[in-house]
Amino acid sequence: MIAPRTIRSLKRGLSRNALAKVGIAIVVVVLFVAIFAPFVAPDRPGTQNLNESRQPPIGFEKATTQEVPVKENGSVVFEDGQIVTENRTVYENSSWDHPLGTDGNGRDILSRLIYGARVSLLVGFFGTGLAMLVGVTVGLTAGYYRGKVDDVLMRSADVMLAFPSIVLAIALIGVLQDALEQSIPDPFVQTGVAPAFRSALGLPTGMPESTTLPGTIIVVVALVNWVWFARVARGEALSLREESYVKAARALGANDASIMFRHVLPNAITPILVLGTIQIAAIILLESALSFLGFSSANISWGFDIALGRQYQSTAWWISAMPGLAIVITVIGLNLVGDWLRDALDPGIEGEGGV
Amino acid sequence: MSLARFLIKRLLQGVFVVWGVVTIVFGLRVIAPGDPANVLLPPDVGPEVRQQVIADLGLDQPLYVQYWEFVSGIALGVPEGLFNIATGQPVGGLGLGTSLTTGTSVASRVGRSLPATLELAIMATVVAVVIAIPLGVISATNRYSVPDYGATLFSLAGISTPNFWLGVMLIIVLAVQLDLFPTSQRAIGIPGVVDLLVSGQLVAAAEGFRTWLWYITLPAITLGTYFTALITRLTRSGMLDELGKTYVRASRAKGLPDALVRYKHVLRNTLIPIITVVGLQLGTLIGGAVITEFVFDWPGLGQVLINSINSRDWPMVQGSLIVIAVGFVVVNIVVDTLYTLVNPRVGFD
Amino acid sequence: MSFDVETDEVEYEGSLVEVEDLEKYYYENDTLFDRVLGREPTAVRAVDGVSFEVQEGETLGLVGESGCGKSTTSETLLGLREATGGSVRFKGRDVFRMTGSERTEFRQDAQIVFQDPFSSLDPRMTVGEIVTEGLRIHGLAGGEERTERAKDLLERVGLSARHADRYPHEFSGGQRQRIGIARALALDPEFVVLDEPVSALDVSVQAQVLNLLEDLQEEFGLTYLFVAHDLSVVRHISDRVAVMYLGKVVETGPVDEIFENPQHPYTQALLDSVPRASVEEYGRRGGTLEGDVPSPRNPPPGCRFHTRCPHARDACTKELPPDYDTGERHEAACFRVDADHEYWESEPLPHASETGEGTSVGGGIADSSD
Amino acid sequence: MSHAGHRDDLLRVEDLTTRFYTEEGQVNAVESVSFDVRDNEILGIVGESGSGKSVTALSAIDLVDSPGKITGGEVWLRDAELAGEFRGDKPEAVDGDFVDLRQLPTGVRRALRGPKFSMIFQDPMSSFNPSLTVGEQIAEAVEVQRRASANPRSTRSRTQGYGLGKLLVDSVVPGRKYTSDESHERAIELLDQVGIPDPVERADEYPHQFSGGMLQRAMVAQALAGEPDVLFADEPTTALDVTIQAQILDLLRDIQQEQGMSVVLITHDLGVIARMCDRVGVMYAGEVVERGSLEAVFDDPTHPYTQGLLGSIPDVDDPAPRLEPIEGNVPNLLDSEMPDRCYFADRCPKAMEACLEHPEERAVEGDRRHTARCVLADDEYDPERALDESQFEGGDGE
Repeated sequence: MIAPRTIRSLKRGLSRNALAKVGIAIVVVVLFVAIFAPFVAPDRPGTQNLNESRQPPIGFEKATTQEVPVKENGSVVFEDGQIVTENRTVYENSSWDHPLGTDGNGRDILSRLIYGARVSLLVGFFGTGLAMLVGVTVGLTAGYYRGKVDDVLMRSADVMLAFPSIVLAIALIGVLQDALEQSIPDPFVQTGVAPAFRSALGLPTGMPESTTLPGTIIVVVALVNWVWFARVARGEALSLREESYVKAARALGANDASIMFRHVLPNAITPILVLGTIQIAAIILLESALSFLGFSSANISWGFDIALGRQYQSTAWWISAMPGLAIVITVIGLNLVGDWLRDALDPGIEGEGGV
Repeated sequence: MSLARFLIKRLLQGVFVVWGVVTIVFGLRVIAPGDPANVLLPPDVGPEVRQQVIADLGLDQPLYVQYWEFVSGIALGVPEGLFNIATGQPVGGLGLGTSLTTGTSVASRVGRSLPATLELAIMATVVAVVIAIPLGVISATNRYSVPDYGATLFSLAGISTPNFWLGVMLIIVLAVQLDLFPTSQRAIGIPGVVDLLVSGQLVAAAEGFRTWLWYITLPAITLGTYFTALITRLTRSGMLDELGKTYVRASRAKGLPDALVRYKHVLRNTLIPIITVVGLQLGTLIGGAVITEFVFDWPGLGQVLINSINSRDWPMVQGSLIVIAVGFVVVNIVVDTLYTLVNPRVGFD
Repeated sequence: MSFDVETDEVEYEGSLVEVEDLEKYYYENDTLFDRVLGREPTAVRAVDGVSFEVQEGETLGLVGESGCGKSTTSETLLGLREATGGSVRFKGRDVFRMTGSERTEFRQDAQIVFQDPFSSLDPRMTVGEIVTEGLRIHGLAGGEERTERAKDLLERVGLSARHADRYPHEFSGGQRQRIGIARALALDPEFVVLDEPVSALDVSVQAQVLNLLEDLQEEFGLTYLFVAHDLSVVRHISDRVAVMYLGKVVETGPVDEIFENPQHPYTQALLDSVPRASVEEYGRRGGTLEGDVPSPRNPPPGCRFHTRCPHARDACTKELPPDYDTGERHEAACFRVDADHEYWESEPLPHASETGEGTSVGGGIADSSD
Repeated sequence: MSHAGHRDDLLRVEDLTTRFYTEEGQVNAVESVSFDVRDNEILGIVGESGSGKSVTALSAIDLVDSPGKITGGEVWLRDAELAGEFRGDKPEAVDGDFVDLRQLPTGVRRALRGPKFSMIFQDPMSSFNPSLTVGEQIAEAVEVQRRASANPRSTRSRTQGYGLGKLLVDSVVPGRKYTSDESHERAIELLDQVGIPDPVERADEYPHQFSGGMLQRAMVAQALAGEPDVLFADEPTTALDVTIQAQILDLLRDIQQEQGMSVVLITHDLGVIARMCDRVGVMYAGEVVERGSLEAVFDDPTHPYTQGLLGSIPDVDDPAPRLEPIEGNVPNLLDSEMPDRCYFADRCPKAMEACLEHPEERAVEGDRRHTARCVLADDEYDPERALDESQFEGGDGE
């Protein structure tokens, strides 16, 4: 499907551009981690272990002195009505079973990040796919037929644009609640491959059987972002229909539908795919914002963990910090890949797409 | 075609979009699963109260009647409401109905919280434009230099960082650990810039200004970062495109000094298209404000929206949505007119 | 190597292609909101009543400067643009009212080659697919047979069969035009519109393509409508020529008549302006016409050329000159052809100097009259 | 290297070489090109697309941007004043009244653009800044010269006497701007001089309100701002219709004679060359393959490429039944693919073994003023020594 020339200009773009290599590396690692989560996660994301709560990440151990009540053979000592306390240094040590530390309930942060990647990428891909489907169809039709069709379709797109995506998303979720929840079974765990692998390595087994996919969020995100695809697809259709090879096809007797599929769509696909990568990044930001605000029904997600960590902002900063870093790195990777595609294929879309 | 005709045409398009917005907001209620009434009513309300409210709000009417009442209510309410604002009376009308939880009129509650959001948005835009444009220009004019790589990496990180996480981290580091800034809230009792502009005694509040600034710094940085990064990237790539054009070579053939070619000619032509993109991205800014207000407990319209969704106070949600969307439409009309004024190529036709 | 569906030769009278008073208007500020604002859409009259015929086996040159509507005419003629008025008959049948099988047959009989080599071929398709797209659309040949036909066609236009599975970006401008020509030949057409086929090519490559077009016309008995702005190319390839100005045909006739005995002042000015590639040309001043082509949004009243014509008189601004017949099927739309027209008594217009008969008024500095 | 040239040479370019370092590899756009421009004459440079004619002009006035770079050659300009100034510390750059601009500092070369050299381009619409009025842009060109003559030393500084600081002050303080009122008046005079009707109103209009022909006239007006000695015109009429082209060619002729300046006219149209030029250089694949007077090159073309060009043009006055095109395609100028032989050999009907070495520029039958980069300059074509297909390595040959 991809023309050899496109592959060659992609490779040449790659060889010249170090940032592109970094971008691809990040995306590949995040994808790998998301797919093979059950193999890679050190611990079960959901298990709580109260006496290991709020462990700092490796390298951040610190001793803090804390007011601790004095105890004699198990009971607290009182002195004229006050509990006797003394300063005792409390070591918050980190350990290699929780390299990134643990959260308020002692759950392993690294495992939660790994499983969180699944939700974000799934929402990113499905959301972008749906938005692309709707947007490209509307955009191509509006751009190809122009006139009144174009006016009506693009005005309705303008109406959608009037709502900032996060605002419309919140409203939609407020209405839809979690009517569209899906739980997707995890093939590795269910077929027993992952548990076997983990017990062989002495890692705790019992990984989650399935991932809940926030269906509502995917629909909402697509409903909000299709407009960007519509705008790019319309622009492409408007310019492509003036190309001579489209007129030649019409002169050969081809009808509109076959011209749209054989000539307009294949040549419009490059800018749409480039926008797609940028949109996946934007949608991940949007999904994490929604789960941060508590509107996502996914049980493990980066945004939600950041929100959870806020209550420990003075004592355990890493609970909020780590998931945020995961988002930033993933989104940087996707944006770098987007830039590389845009520079190499030069589809001419500027500043489109947004949260 | 004169400016007036362009404005009329643009206002007409604006009215159409606002009508579309109102329809979508009405539609939201209809597509809610189950009985539409329970969207409008808090879950724990008793059956007789439920009947009473349904009768009051006319929810038992056929859909198109409800829709007509809803739209005409707003259409008639708005002029009346604006009139109230002009004459300084409490904002009663605006036809947005009354809040289910607080019983006060939606319009007044929204009206009171709007300045806080506007203030944040304006500060963020100012921060963005003041930093981003010079940064974009510097990195475009001396490529493959340290400032170029610096600006590119900064802008890349900027658009890749979720602003809520940036807010949380700013609070942890600057407010909690280093105690340089307040962790949340807005300067209470000290009128914000917008209120001052409205009430007009800016000078008297010099002392208040320092505290106001102290409170607004972290939220403005949180909200402004994405926007700054975006405009830096746009300025940089826009400038690079423009520098490749023939008229730049012709200007140098005339012997024009570099400063003139670069800033009077190229920068001006670079900024013109950016105005439209900024207009479009204002939606992102307002969206960002909603989150920033949640993180910093900033008493703006965004917070009103989130609280009203959580407390299922639908009239308040409707009011906030409509005001945000209408605000966006108005801003876009201003941006479009500005674009057409600045860009001689595009007449007003 | 004919693939044409047509079996019996349908009899028709008149010439292969007859264009009768063809009009094509574009409407500006015509959106929903302009309607609401009650603003009348302004019409750009790109083609404003054009008539001509193309005999079978002949090459009709359609020449004129940019904005005169020659390309719009050629595309509207084939139904690629929707005509605003007038009719086009192909083999006696009205093209704009064709439906079903009639239309399919017309699509096979009439084809087009475009000007810009870089936008006339779909970059995503191999050359073989491009050339035989017509066969695929009309289902005239299966896969294997189609690749064979593709190789055939490429060889015939001077390229090699090996090129069938390459992509357009690997070819030079001249080679791409050959591919465009091969595509037009695939359905064995009788009539081919050539819309400035060589204008974008360098002189040496231009000569190769012109020779190819002449050979193909010979071999397949093709009829050409050759649209161009380069007069020397038009003279080389055409049998008859129609000269267009601002949406109208001002003069038609056999090629030698037009070039050696031009009747319309515009044709004279065109011929006078063309620089010849010979030493005698040195120092010759060619600027007979002043000013610019008026905008087709509000064309000048009467004869449209009167604003620039060196012989313009008052009468020219009154009404549109008819197509006077000046013998040997040579027509020109100018009152000067008619000796006893009241044009000769009317006052010359300010910019038209009476002194020089067709000498150059020149836009230069030395003797600008006003 | 002695500069035995014609006594009224104004500009002498020798072995000018410009290369573009692109991703695909090194492109030899201009390959040791030599030509000279005399006082008060129009020199024509003709060639097809990709022949390097535009890059030659840009290289002469030092306007080549990256990835292009001028890698060799000398540009001798007759300027007594400049020669005097540099005779002291750069003796090797001065020869009599001539100065080799390539050896001078960039600031000095840049300061010559305007008073000594100026250039007009093919597409007028994209050669003007769309968001400034035409009058303002011409006034800018005039202002540069006014400030340069007022303070010659500063124009050679890096900021040319007008850095970002001054620009900021001018744009902030109302009433202050770069272009003075005198330069605006001069701009209107220039517009009138190039035949633009009611110049006062037109000066306040924007480029998109001008027709192609009118805007090209405005570009000529802008080029005259510094009263240059040499005007480079890069395909000035290619984008125009033939009747408008005729007007502009007449204008160029009148301006050249009135100002007594020299014009280097670059075009692919041999008709335009014949009408305008006193002497001609024919370029192919980055090299000047033949140069001489108009009569010499048109009536006695020596290089087979020149003959091929003249043969493949349809003649509007008496159409030949069949054209004789030059077979094959123009070579791409990638250094890796350019064979070390005559670049035209694989398309040349008269290629001989001698053509396998890269030919030098030779005088045609001893006449120094008419040279060709071909063995046929002073040798007859001999079929026995003809080169056959097999001896060409590489190339598709189709």
